[in-house]
Amino acid sequence: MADVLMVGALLLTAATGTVTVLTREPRAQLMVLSSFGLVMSLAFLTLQAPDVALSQLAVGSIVVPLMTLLALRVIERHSRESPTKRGKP
Amino acid sequence: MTVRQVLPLTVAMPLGMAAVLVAIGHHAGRRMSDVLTLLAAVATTALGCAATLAASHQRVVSWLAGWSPGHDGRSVGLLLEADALGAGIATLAAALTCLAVVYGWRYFDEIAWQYHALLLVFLAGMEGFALSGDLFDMFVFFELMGVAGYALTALKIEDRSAVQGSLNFAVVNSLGAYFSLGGIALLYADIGALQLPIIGQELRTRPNPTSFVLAAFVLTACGFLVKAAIAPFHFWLADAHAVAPAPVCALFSGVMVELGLYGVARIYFVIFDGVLPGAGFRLALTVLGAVGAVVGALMCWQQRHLKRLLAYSTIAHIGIGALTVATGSAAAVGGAVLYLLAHAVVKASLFLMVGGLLNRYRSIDEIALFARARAARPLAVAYLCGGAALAGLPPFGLALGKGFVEASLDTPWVTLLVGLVSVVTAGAVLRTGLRVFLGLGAREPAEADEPPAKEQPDVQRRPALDHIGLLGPVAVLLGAGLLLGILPTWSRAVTAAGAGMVDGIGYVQAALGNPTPAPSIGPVPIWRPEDVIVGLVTTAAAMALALWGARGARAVGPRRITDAVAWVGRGLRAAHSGHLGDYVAWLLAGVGVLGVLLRLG
Amino acid sequence: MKRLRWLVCWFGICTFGILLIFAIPGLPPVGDVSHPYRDLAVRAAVEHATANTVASVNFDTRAFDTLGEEAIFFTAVLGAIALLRPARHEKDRRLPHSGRVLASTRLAGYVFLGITTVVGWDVVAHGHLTPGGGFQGGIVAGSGLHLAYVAGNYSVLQRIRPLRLLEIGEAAGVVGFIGIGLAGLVCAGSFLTNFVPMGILGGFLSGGTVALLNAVVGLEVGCGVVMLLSRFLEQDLVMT
Amino acid sequence: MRSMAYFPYFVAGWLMVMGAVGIVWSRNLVRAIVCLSVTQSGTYVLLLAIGYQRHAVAPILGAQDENTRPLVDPVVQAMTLTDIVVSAGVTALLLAIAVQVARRHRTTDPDQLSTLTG
Repeated sequence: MADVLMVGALLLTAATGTVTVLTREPRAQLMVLSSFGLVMSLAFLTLQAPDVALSQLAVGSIVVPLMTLLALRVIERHSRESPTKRGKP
Repeated sequence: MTVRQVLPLTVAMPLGMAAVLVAIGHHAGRRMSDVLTLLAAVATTALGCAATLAASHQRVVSWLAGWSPGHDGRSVGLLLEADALGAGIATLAAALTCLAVVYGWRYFDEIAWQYHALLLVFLAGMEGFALSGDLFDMFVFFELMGVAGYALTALKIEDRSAVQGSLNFAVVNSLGAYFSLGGIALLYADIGALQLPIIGQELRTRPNPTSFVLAAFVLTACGFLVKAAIAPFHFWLADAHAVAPAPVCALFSGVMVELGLYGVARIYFVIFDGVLPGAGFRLALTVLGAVGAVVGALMCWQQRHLKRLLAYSTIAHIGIGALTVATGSAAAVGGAVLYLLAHAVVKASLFLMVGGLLNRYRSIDEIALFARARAARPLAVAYLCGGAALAGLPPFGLALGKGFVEASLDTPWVTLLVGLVSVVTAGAVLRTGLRVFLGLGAREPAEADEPPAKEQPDVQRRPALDHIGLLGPVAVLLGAGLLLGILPTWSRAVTAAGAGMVDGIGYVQAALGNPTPAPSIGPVPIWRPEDVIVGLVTTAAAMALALWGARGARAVGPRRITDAVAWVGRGLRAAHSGHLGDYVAWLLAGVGVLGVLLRLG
Repeated sequence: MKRLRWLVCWFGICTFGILLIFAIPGLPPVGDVSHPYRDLAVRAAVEHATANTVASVNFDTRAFDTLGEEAIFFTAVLGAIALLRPARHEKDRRLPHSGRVLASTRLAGYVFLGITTVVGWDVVAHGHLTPGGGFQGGIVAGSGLHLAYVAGNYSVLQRIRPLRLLEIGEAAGVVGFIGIGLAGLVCAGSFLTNFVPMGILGGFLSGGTVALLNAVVGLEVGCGVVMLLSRFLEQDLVMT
Repeated sequence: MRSMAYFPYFVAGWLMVMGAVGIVWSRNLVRAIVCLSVTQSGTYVLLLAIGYQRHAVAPILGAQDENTRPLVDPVVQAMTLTDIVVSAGVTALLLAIAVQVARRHRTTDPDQLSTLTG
């Protein structure tokens, strides 16, 4: 039973990880990344690693996506601001 | 307190000072942060010297937190182990940091304490990596060195190329580090230990499927090979070295790259020597090293961005180092260490000089700087000396190391390759020296398709070129390069330290409490007449090449050959595209090539 | 150039795959019973009365690793803050912020703020006993502080978040770690030795320096996360 | 379940390779950074899979009964924790650099960043 759970969680991890890589739209990718973090912390629970699961939950599905979101907003604003200036100093 | 006990302080001291700087930096002011940083770096150097002295008699083993191994040879703790080479590199890192602090006395005025704290953390990372006797610890300090390095590279945020170069550096290095961690995990799964000596001990006593050992080595070495800029893992290096502030470049080229090769050699000799098919290792590192040497030399010649030029020359020289380490012969490795150490100090001094030019004239472009530094006589002498030292001019240490390597390998093609790399890279350096300092050759109109190389200066002021903060460190570094060739005690000690690296079993035994005295010194480097002649010839050739280049490099020889050479040059430049995707693709391919070569051997 | 990139990449993928496929059967199967380092680590944890064996590895037997790890986090925060400074030619203009938030949202935000802070520090305090520790607790407490942004507005956040103090706190975390290590060197002859009386396994005051190191790491990480997030948040709010 | 004994390793390898390929693929630096963290996730899975033991419990000792059931390997868990901290730090720093790239270049598409050719 425990093994089935573990294999299932790992399959889900592999799947969400792949989707994370394949998603092209940055915002959408962010959502997938967050759920990837969540799925992974579940997988870590099935691997009997509550310590790691807790940090993965905190880092992988909250702090890193949040930072990425904030960075993305700044980056989008700068990229949008003057598209004509592209390639010039 | 014994040396064994204070060894961890080489890491803890700079780190602690970095934290103190962050805490008080806002209030302490510029001068205070300079002084505190220098103090920490000097203290670390002193500790490093003590450790090197102790380690040249017997390896210093420091099991941390009181968990030394039990009678079964297993331990739950981790260790720092200093052999002469490890401690020596740690000392070199600290000493170069001292010089970098002196040189950069007025750097980054507005964020001085942050710059200094990053510098100290970078030092702590290098110390930890050089002295660590634990694989996972090596990964941690590799990353620490990396994180500080990325931040230092991008610190000139106004510079467009700095941020891009730093990003390439960071992504490629981190990816390599994660692959290394994968390899470490494979070894852990097999052995159930992380300490280098214990893994080395266990792996030798049990049968292992070759494919497993091979994958473990390829993955573990991957990150270190990236750091060492061995082709095709080398692409990031020129980008990062070209854009980082000059004192940081001196540290990168002077120690960090060498540490990468040191890491590869360390894990090979302690863990994989005798486990991995030796012929495969030799083949792989020889081929990759030779390719790196040739690519680096060709790219070096084509540059007009002075720092990029120096960076490619570093790639070429480290390639030579790699193919020497590949032989696994104690004498050759000793010679390579002497060669790389002498190269490190000379290259660091060249970076400092180029940084001075950039700050003074606001340009890093060979052609834009044409004849502008004519008045800076002492710097001109130092620059040309540095170039000649790269070419192998006796009595600089580089020539001695080179000659010793050639003597102990005695393979004609290696001699030829080493000569070629020296001539081309030194020729390029000398060419820029002739143009910038002497105004020799034609004031070449910049080709239409190539804009001049641009870079933001490191400081806002325009410091003079005869400033003691510039000339002092340069003189110290060049002097060290000279003394390595002149003082037999120095060259002998360096070669012996390098030769001790090969003794993996001794490393293992010392950690497990059966110390053996340092291996007896085999052949020692001496100036043979043929070395002197070869050195003079390569220097003359480099000078001739430089003059030819300074006059506009008019094509000589049959049309077909010059066209082919030009085509190769263009192709190589196109491959070094600055594109992150390309670099990562090459990294993946490099892992594959390494695996294939190891298999073929 | 793009074609070459894909060619190189495919070559890399294929060879990497082959490498792994041949190497993985050489590993012990997942779920195997032989874990020599585990046996040593658990014995060491029992010896030093640390109920959470992961904390024992992190803060006792392999504490030096953790020093490096904290240094990495410290450096990353330091580097990110240095890099996200406004460039010389950029002006620091603040976007006007609409300060109107629904009262219920604000209440919920404050309640959660309180809860996450308490939970975070509780996780730190019991790191040597239960899952969690300085790092996890620090992250929770630190990122929880940013609920104030949801609850009130940016100025509220600025008031409860004295950045200068946080900077000192973060540095104090690192200095504290090294200080405890030095104390071990002085008292017991080796850097980072666990020299404090161990207590009884499972008791709150057990594990010796493990709990202390947990606390300093929690301080460092908590302060670091707040500074990091606030720097990113500032980028978003400040026009340049 | 015997045939599943190597499955987690393959998941780890898959994630590592996919992340790297994703970086090659990226037309946006933020995406490349996210892909890098996927590669790193592969190392977490690898480490934890190595330390796993069937029918063993999480490595927390009870007050008395520490020897009744085996524990899974705490060492790999400690390593993974370190790895996660590294990941948080490196990602933060990379994002900061990417923000500056966007500021200086007005784009984060690697195909359009062209200050470092040759």
